[in-house]
Amino acid sequence: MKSELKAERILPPAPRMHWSSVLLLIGLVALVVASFATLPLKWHDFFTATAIQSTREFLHGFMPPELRPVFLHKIAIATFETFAMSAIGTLIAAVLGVLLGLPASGRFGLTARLATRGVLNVLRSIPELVWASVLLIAAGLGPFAGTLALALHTFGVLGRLFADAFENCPPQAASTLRINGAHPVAAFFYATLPQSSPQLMSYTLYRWENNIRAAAILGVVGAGGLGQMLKYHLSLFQMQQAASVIIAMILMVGVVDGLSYLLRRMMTR
Amino acid sequence: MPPRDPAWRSRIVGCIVFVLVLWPMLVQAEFKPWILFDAQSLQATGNFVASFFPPAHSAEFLQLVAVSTWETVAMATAGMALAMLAAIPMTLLSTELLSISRLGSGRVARLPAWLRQIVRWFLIVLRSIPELVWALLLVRIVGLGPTAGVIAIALTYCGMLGKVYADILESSEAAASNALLQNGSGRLSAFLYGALPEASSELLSYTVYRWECAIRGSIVMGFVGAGGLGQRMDESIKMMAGGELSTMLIVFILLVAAADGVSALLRRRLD
Amino acid sequence: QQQVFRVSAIPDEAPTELQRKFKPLGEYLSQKIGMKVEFTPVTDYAASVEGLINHKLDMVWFGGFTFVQANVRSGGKIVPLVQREEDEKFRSVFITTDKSINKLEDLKGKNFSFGAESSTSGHLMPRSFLLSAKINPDMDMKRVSYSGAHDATVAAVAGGKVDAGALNISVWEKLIEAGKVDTSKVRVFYTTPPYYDYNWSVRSDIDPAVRKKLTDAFLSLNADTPQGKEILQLQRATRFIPTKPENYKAIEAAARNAGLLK
Amino acid sequence: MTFELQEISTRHIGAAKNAYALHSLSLRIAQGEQIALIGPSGAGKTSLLHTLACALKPEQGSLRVFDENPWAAQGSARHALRARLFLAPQTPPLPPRQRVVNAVLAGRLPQWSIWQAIRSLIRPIDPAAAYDALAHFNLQDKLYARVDRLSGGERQRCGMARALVSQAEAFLVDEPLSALDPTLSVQTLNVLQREARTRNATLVCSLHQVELARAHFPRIVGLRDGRIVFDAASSDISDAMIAELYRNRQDELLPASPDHSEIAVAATPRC
Amino acid sequence: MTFELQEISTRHIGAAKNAYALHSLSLRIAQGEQIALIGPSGAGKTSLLHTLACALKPEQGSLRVFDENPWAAQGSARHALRARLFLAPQTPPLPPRQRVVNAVLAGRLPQWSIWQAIRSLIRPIDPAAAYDALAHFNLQDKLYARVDRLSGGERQRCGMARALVSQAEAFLVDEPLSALDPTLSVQTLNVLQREARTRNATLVCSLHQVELARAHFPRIVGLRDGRIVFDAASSDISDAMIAELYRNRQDELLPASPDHSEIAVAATPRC
Ligand SMILES: Nc1ncnc2c1ncn2[C@@H]1O[C@H](COP(=O)(O)OP(=O)(O)OP(=O)(O)O)[C@@H](O)[C@H]1O
Ligand SMILES: Nc1ncnc2c1ncn2[C@@H]1O[C@H](COP(=O)(O)OP(=O)(O)OP(=O)(O)O)[C@@H](O)[C@H]1O
Ligand SMILES: [Mg+2]
Ligand SMILES: [Mg+2]
Repeated sequence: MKSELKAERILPPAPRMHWSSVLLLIGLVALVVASFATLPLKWHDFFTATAIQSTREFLHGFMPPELRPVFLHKIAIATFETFAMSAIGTLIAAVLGVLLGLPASGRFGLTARLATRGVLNVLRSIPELVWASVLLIAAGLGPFAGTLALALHTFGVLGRLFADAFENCPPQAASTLRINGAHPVAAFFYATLPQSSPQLMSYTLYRWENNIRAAAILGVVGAGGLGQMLKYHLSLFQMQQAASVIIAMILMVGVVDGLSYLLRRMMTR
Repeated sequence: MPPRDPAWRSRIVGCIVFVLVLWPMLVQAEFKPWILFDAQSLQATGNFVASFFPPAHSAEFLQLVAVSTWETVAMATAGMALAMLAAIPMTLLSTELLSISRLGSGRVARLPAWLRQIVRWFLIVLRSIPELVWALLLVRIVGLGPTAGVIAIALTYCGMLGKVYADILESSEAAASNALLQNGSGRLSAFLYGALPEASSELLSYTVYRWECAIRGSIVMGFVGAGGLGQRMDESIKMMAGGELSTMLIVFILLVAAADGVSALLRRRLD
Repeated sequence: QQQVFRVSAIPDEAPTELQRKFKPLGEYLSQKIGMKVEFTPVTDYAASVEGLINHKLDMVWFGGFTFVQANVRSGGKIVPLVQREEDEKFRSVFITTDKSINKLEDLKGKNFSFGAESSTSGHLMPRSFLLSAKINPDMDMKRVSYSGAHDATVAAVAGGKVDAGALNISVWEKLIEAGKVDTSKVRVFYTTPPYYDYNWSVRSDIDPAVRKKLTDAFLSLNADTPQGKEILQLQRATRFIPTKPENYKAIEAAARNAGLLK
Repeated sequence: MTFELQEISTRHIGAAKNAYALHSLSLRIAQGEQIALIGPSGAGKTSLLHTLACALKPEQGSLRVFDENPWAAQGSARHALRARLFLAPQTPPLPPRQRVVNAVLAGRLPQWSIWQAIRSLIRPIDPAAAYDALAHFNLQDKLYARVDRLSGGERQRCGMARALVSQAEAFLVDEPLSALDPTLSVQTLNVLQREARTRNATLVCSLHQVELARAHFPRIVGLRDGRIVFDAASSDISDAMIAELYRNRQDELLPASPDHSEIAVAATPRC
Repeated sequence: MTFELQEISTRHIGAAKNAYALHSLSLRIAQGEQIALIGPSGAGKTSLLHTLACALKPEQGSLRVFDENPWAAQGSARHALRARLFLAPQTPPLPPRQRVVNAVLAGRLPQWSIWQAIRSLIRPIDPAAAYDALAHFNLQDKLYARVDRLSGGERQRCGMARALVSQAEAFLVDEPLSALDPTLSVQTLNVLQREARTRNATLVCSLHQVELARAHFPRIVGLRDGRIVFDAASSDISDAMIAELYRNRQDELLPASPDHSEIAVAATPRC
């Protein structure tokens, strides 16, 4: 009986991949291959004894971290400054990002989507440093310029990530509301946002982490904090002081990471 | 009559705490938006921005930009490829969504929990060690040049990708992978047949975005003399050369738009 | 036997500019020592120091302070080869646009910008002279920033982002020559006493024959030949002279005194 | 006339070129009518309801809703039309983590301004209305529970409560009883029908429970393969018509294996 | 004994402290038995099935599955046990964008090595098996369709096909008929029961269709408020017992409003 069934069975043919998908994949692989091929990369240096020796020496230079109270006090102040700058910058960016992520995810039609995506692209194409040097003139020297620079660049980044998250979100819940006549924005708040909020939150907290590090580059604008301290001590080869700063940064990132873990757990459980 | 909303009080308290925490931070960051709008600084900004026009377009410079652009793209691509290679296994290790011991009790067993914690901290260290430190280490080992640049990207981006991939998986709909796990399939299979199709478009968007970040954020490449657009840009800022800056910004915008296009195209292919 | 001779320079100017300056010199050196000479610009001082110490670079254009750093960090294994005649009596200038600043003491409570953290003429020596004038930049000034390069310091002062700044006199003169600064607005209010600065350094374990050839090549440059003229002009040098580690003892002392060297 | 369909053919966006979900289908539904939609799985019940709700654009034929042609109208006019309809999908697509009160009050969104909508998220505007709607389905205790912590039937009832809260003039309900026990099924149908009657709203309800359909609805539309098989008063519908409607497709073809035909024979609707 | 429950109490992870979904529930199910699980919405049917599938850890009481105590065993042993069970959840947890063939073959994952799993994603390893399984439910044409382009009933049958493909020794099926028409319901039940019989597998099936349960299953367990109301041979079950099982909770309390009691009275199971 079983064999009879097998004999009569005519499997439908498996659908073929579209040629453009194949082309796209080949293109991506080619890009990776070309990248490795054109760069004069020297891998063998990594596997020599001197490499290990050198690494060990380098790491040894960081020991023991500087722990004098005076220095720790300085680090504490710098940490708070970095913390404040990055947090405020990220907060502004996240709020604006949700606002612009809405049209950028195509909720108000194609034109609005393209236009807002364009704006977001420009905002994030311009690195923090360039924003900082423009804002430096407008806002003067100080953490405010740095905060704004972070906010503007992060705005572009989060706007785009949020928009993609909205687009990737399962559409049924929102489309049901819209089919029933709800305004797209209302449907967004009642369906898309609760679905994608863990994702938005983790992107935001993750960008915050990023901004903690990015604040390092903004030492130029007098937005000091940990970044400027690190640059200073590394430039002077004061590795033990640098080690303390690095530890402070790692701990800060760790705290934000833990926060994001806890919040997501609260939201998804 | 409906009972009172049990969440209302905690919301009010949350708001108050939020404001209380935010206030000192605003003070520390010298948050005074109004200074942006005084006439003098507006004019100064206007002048600087005006110096962006016309963008530098001498043949020599354009050639330099073209070469740097390819260098940057190549380094970013190579670095990303390596970073992904390392990040994917770590993601699989660190996502709780794929945990088998969690099934039923909602609590992960001690050993895997520790392992997960170790991987998470490893990723944290990877991504929070500043570029400059990687640069100094890599210069010692491989010397100046693109090798150091590629490795520096691979290392930091491994930390970032590993974390964000795990986050994406963790916050996607868990029903599909849960059902597979509950029926006794392995974690990798549950990932491939449940979590991946659920989160693939989000993972893809993020990967392309990171690639684009690798192109843009090439400070570390400057530190290790690897060249590329980022280093050129750094130089132009220091020189306040608005024209050169604007040319490179245009290149960035085009690259970013291209990356966006590729991302959209790939996601459409998934559908 | 290695075939490539790797050279770099501290990034106290824009790396492209450095690369442009180095091009004829590189060709000249390559010709003299019979090896391919390769120049890699970096954007960080420390990277060039680490590169030379760890055999990843063979010769670097150091400032006085970076030389001292490299020498200390390598345990005395770095030797200065030659320097420009000008580097024997190098100076820094303090510039401002603020009418009320006329001497170092006026800088108290102001915003001030150094160049890069590891720069001799942009940070170490200005700091050292400030300290001798009883001004501790970290305590007495409102805010200290590090612009990263001499050109950037001028831009910051001219743009009014900081009240005053300190930089390398030679860059200052170059900018004036090129008309890139408005001298009616930005003025020098203090020029430091002279000190030893830049040099070309190599590792002491380098092949002595190569070292000899390099020294000779630099010393035999003169403005009479067209090639020599071009190179010297680009390097803003009248001629190169030999130098020795002892010349930098004063800088080392200043660095230790300012707490920049342990 | 609430709905007037003439020779409507509908195709899903992702479907193959000639895979119509509805084939030249004509139907007229007057205001206040109550209609049950029955038919085998894949017959096109959901597609028809979506077409009625202006959620799926017919490829051919003319559709009139409340005496207007929604697809000829401006987008905003069409959207205003949608606010007068209420579609309750087959599996209630409620976002996880949303609270029941918000999920229910979402039925009011077409009437609310955006500000009211946002305000209600912070503090529900009319929890009493949600409470009353839920009470009709014995679900009032779950007012502030999270949607993903409901059982399957509770979730479905939550979707129905949303319908009650809305101010629609036509309910399009897709298998409202699929996850409910017999008692609740009857109760739910009663509530829906009574609500429709009080408002003089039209009710179109797709059902798999033929007996319930015949007992509760005056008019029944049988759908199969995208075509209307019968459209008659429920008193005129014979058991043979029902049997024919649900006849297994296998019977039409040569039985693929002895097994299947055996099943098909056993497969007379018993419920 | 396939399952042996003694005084099991189960609580959901997110639920309140004393909100048990199952209250000291005892049950013994022998290998090869076929049991229907009935009860009103929210009774705990899903919770019981999840407990049996080792997907929910009981807080109290002892659970034995295949004569082992899964929660005393090592995690890996427990997982091996899960591979011998098959749980088909109430809403089929199929990731969108997945193709039906992969969704069905995912039932084989516990048996496959990871390489086979990857290979099968690229090119299905045993499409014939998926085809046969789908053919049992008249769904063979949809072999290569995407899951999110199926109708509700088709999706449910896709989930059942996965059960057939799996090599489980016990099927735990949660409302397999909720989205199916009467004919398909009978056919699906037949297929499941025959498959279980051929394999000598245990079948536990939660149902809302009381008549179907009584006609097809030799033993019926009635659940209400997390407690077993009756557990008897279906021949011993009277209509009164059924009526009592589904009796509306409103009846027990004072009617909240005249409306409600009226509904409750009308609400006798008719199906
Ligand atoms: N999004 C879609 N894309 C492509 N085809 C679809 C889509 N949704 C449904 N179909 C197909 O259209 C036909 C009708 O589907 P529909 O959902 O209307 O059936 P139904 O009568 O609601 O069935 P059920 O009782 O199973 O819910 C089916 O053959 C189905 O495969
Ligand atoms: N994830 C969860 N968290 C908290 N409580 C839950 C969760 N899932 C179900 N419950 C609660 O547990 C009880 C039993 O739910 P269960 O899903 O077992 O019911 P059921 O018998 O399957 O009902 P239905 O027929 O509606 O599917 C219900 O009161 C429900 O609200
Ligand atoms: Mg349907
Ligand atoms: Mg259930």
